[in-house]
Amino acid sequence: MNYDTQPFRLLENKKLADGIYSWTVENKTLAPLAKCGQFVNVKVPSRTLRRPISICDATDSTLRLVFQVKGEGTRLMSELKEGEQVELLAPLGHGFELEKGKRYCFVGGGIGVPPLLFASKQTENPIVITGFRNKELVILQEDFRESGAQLYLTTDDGSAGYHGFVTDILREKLGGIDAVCACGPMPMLRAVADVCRGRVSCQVSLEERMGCGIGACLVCSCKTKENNEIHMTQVCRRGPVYNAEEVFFGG
Amino acid sequence: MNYDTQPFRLLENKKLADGIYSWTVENKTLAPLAKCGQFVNVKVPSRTLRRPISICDATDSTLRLVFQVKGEGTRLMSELKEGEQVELLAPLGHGFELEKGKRYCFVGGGIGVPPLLFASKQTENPIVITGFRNKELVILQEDFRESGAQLYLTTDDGSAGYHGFVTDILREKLGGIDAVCACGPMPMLRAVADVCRGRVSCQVSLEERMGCGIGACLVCSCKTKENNEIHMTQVCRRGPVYNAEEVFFGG
Amino acid sequence: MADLSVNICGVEFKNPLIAASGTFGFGREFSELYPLSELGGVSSKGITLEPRDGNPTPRIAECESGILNAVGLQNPGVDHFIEHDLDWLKAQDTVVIANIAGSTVDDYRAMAEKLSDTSVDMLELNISCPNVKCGGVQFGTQPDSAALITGEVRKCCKKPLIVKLSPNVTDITEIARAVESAGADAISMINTLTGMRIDIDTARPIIRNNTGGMSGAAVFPVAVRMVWQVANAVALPIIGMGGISKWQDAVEMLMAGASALQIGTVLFNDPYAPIKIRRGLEKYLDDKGYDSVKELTGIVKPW
Amino acid sequence: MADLSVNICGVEFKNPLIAASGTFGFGREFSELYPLSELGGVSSKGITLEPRDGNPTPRIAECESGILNAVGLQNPGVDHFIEHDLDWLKAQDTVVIANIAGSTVDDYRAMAEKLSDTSVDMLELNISCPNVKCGGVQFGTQPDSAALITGEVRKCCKKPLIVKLSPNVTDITEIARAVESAGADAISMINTLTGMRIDIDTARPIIRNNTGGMSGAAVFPVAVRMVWQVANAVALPIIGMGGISKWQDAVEMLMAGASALQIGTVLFNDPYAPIKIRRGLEKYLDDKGYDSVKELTGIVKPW
Ligand SMILES: Cc1cc2nc3c(=O)[nH]c(=O)nc-3n(C[C@H](O)[C@H](O)[C@H](O)COP(=O)(O)OP(=O)(O)OC[C@H]3O[C@@H](n4cnc5c(N)ncnc54)[C@H](O)[C@@H]3O)c2cc1C
Ligand SMILES: Cc1cc2nc3c(=O)[nH]c(=O)nc-3n(C[C@H](O)[C@H](O)[C@H](O)COP(=O)(O)OP(=O)(O)OC[C@H]3O[C@@H](n4cnc5c(N)ncnc54)[C@H](O)[C@@H]3O)c2cc1C
Ligand SMILES: Cc1cc2nc3c(=O)[nH]c(=O)nc-3n(C[C@H](O)[C@H](O)[C@H](O)COP(=O)(O)O)c2cc1C
Ligand SMILES: Cc1cc2nc3c(=O)[nH]c(=O)nc-3n(C[C@H](O)[C@H](O)[C@H](O)COP(=O)(O)O)c2cc1C
Ligand code: FES
Ligand code: FES
Repeated sequence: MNYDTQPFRLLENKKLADGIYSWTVENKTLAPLAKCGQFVNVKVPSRTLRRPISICDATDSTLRLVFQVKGEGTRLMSELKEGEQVELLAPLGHGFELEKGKRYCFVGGGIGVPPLLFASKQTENPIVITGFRNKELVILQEDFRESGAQLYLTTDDGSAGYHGFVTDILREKLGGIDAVCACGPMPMLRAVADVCRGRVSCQVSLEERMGCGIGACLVCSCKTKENNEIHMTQVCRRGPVYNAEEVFFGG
Repeated sequence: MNYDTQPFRLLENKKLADGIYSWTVENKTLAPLAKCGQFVNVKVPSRTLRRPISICDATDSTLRLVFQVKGEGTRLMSELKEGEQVELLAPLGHGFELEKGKRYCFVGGGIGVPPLLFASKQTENPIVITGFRNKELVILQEDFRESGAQLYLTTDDGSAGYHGFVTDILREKLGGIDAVCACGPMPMLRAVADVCRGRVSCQVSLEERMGCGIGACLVCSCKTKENNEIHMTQVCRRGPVYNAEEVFFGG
Repeated sequence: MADLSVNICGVEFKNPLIAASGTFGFGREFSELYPLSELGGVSSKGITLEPRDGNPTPRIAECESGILNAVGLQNPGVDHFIEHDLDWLKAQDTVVIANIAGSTVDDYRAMAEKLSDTSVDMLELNISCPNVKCGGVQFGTQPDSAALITGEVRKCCKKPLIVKLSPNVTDITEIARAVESAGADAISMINTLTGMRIDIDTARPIIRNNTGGMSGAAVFPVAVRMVWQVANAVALPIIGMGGISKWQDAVEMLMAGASALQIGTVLFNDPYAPIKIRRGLEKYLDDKGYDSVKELTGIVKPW
Repeated sequence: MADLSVNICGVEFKNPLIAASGTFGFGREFSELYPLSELGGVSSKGITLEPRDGNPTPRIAECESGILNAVGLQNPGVDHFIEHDLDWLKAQDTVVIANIAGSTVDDYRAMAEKLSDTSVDMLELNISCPNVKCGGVQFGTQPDSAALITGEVRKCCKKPLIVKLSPNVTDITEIARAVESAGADAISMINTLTGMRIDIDTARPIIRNNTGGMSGAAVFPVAVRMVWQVANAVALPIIGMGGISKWQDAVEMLMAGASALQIGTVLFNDPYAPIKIRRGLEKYLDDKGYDSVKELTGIVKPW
């Protein structure tokens, strides 16, 4: 078994910032299967579709999920009570591929930051660059610091950390690293991929609206190129993490 | 204001028998308006239609509702937690008309028994005849006894009280009473009306599937006769209580 | 504060929220909850030439996110409406739309004539009620008959004429174009989508009429699609409806091409829904910097 | 224990639960959750003659109790299906239905010929996919063209032929009768109901294709109504679908006239739904004392 849907116990539902919540959920069968960069599909009462949320961190029996309230589904999720059961289809997709001995830089923007925690913990001496719109939305700084990462914080408006973009910092660090893993909004991913192109390898985690979450329904397809061939691949299965060179960033 | 929709606080949600629950809900504005034989329309999460439930008892600030789990809506109601808010459109309809100085007999079958509690309490020295399918479904005996009513219990299978129908008892009591109020399944109401016809006046409380609950949408219409004229009247507004002589019992 | 008023064929509505025909009676019951002047308008329960008892009960069933109904046009007849309800309704300071239905062209014409000499603000031709076996449904599902009835009523009707379309058709733009050419002043849509529910304990249809008209949130995406199609096919103003349950739905329906909205089934869940929707819409307009709700109509940018 | 097996045009299904076309791919992903032999059958993702990339994303939107989709028939083409998927799927001990779609009669014929010489159990003619602008939709919404395509495919098809109907029509019995006379062996219904959702922050349709096909619990009453109408209009077996989400829905759809069922959208909510539905159905039959699920088909007693 690679994935399954099972009830998880909601051990903790904590507000991290305005509209941003952190769940710790427990299931001894599925949690141990989680790899960094993968996601789960959360069944939400009264909604037809599950909500895909990245795995922010994992132990042998728990997963941590950090999510932002956007619409009805995430709002309902934010209101669930500790002790309740939530049904997760997990773990899903193909995450970050991390090689031993390489020095990684993890670049996250906004609600794309959470999955980098689990990933950066798998590497040695990582650099982590986190960017947010403003100081109210800054999350997970303590967690990254505790993990021993060399941590950078940027905000678009300068209300916390460095006033500017994650790519400003990334450019400075490029000399000292072997590879980049990025997660965040599409324009940020494109900018990160541009900075990395031809210099260091870069993996990016994509988002797409989903149906089944396991590769069967083809609603989450994205055009990717591999060995100069163009394919339609499923973000939920072949992704969400792709080599940046495979991705058409559009625009 | 005669009725309105407002949040009520669910003070108590108690299981009375298998699949039968008793709610006590609090709202200081609407509870005092309740008259016996009226009902409320309960908003249920995720259901489009509200569920009509008779008022079983009332104080200046609380209503008591006793309901049986039939489908999804009443199941969800049974699962609500004490302390939660429930939205009730209340009080609705036209209840029992009770005259001072008359001796009443209240006849209830199954889940038709609850509204008779509030009604019988408004009268002096009432007789209450309650019928159930079997002893597992018997409810509210203690409440009627405490209210001082002269109480009779029948079951269809004889597993509790008198083995037989409520009308068996009613026939015996007919000499000593002035009027009957009945609530229960249609065949029981018809039998009660037959027993009363030409001897004592009889009011019956009807059920019909409802939309608005206030008389506007005409989905709950029932054919009734008044002064030899046939009308379509709304069970939710002109009813649920009718003079038995107005009702076409059908079949 | 954004201007919520809309104007449909010369009739001024103080806001675009209209109570949907058949869900609001003639307004008296809801007026016990709030003044009807809170609403832009009221569309009356469907009126026929003669009084009607409607269908046997049960007339309603629930489904996921919606309901089925088959009231079958129970109503006291047009004369009774004019004598007993119209004056009261007109005094409530809201636009009064008389929703009329019939089985023959003559029925419709007779009602249009009677109502033309009253204070009613607009007529809404229900050519789409799926519950009346004789007549009603045929008019609305074929372009020819939809045009015929519209044209005939147009001739004798002195009020702005709204034609209400049925969604139970292959191509709704065809019907919309037909009623436009025949002289309709506005279109309202959608009426209910025919559906059925069966009680699995008795193997009997839950609704006594066997089938019923589906409404409520479940039909909303179909309504939005059809309003968008019709807005692109005709120049008439559209009164959009079908499952509008929250202010976001109202915005969506306006963007699709509606100039005003009717609110029906959600009233059963929350009688105050139209007022909540109006407030949410107003806040949305203010937050986004719109001066008038009219600016939303048809602004969806297709891909 | 009641017999759950059903037989549709000579093909034996161990139970009436079939995975719906387009929601289950070619079965590989779901087979990682449970053996496909738990199901009566699998209807493949819609296959075209040539490989197709499908529509741009987003291809899905949510609505109350349902979804809209516009995948646009992304698939690897019929040859690839035959070479890479069919043998594996056949080995899973479940009935394999190839769902085919095209823009021309020739496309359909070519595919039917190719598939006739394979181990596929049945063909399902998708003449109702609303997302392909050229062709697909026209065949399914007019009796003439529905009959034409059915007849042409019938001539060159050696497998039992299911024709899948679109609900986006005025009179579905007309189409059903047309495909029956043209030689269809069975009918499956309903495909999706065309709908639209708009993102009110951007005034853009949520789905890149602007409109999409609506499915899920919201469409269930429409599906039941149409299955009931068609069951009364033709003698062909019907594979019913459209919003079946729980065992009660399965019973209802069978009572309306279906002989087997397809289960689609609910898989996204719960991939195990077909198995849960099968168990619930079995228990219902046992509790009610039925010997076989076949006894439920069409037993609804209209008023
Ligand atoms: C692989 C993956 C990982 C993700 N990880 C996270 C995470 O760790 N934390 C987090 O806060 N968010 C994450 N997202 C985004 C998250 O899934 C959406 O914000 C969420 O689904 C919105 O649901 P809603 O009910 O609040 O919004 P609604 O707008 O009500 O949702 C309607 C429908 O659209 C879908 N949808 C809306 N926005 C998105 C989106 N951006 N991506 C995919 N589907 C969307 C919903 O899933 C639902 O099906 C991730 C998305 C993907 C694809
Ligand atoms: C005036 C009145 C007073 C009532 N008082 C009580 C009471 O005190 N206690 C009690 O247990 N029950 C009472 N009922 C019956 C109660 O309303 C139904 O049992 C309940 O609505 C069923 O809802 P459900 O979600 O469980 O069933 P579902 O079958 O899921 O309901 C589907 C729809 O059908 C309606 N419906 C189903 N059965 C009935 C019915 N018998 N009467 C009216 N609507 C129905 C539901 O309200 C809902 O709209 C009363 C009904 C009426 C009309
Ligand atoms: C109980 C009920 C009765 C209705 N009666 C009428 C009617 O008499 N005339 C009419 O044109 N539409 C009638 N309708 C349709 C509504 O006016 C409206 O078109 C439909 O319900 C869709 O809107 P909604 O989803 O907001 O309810 C009725 C709807 C319901 C639910
Ligand atoms: C994502 C998705 C893709 C679909 N693709 C196809 C298809 O390729 N061919 C087809 O005939 N039907 C297709 N359908 C329609 C389903 O097979 C089914 O008819 C419809 O979804 C109604 O059933 P449901 O409500 O159980 O999903 C698709 C449906 C969905 C949700
Ligand atoms: S969500 Fe179904 S294939 Fe990706
Ligand atoms: S429920 Fe609307 S009139 Fe009675």
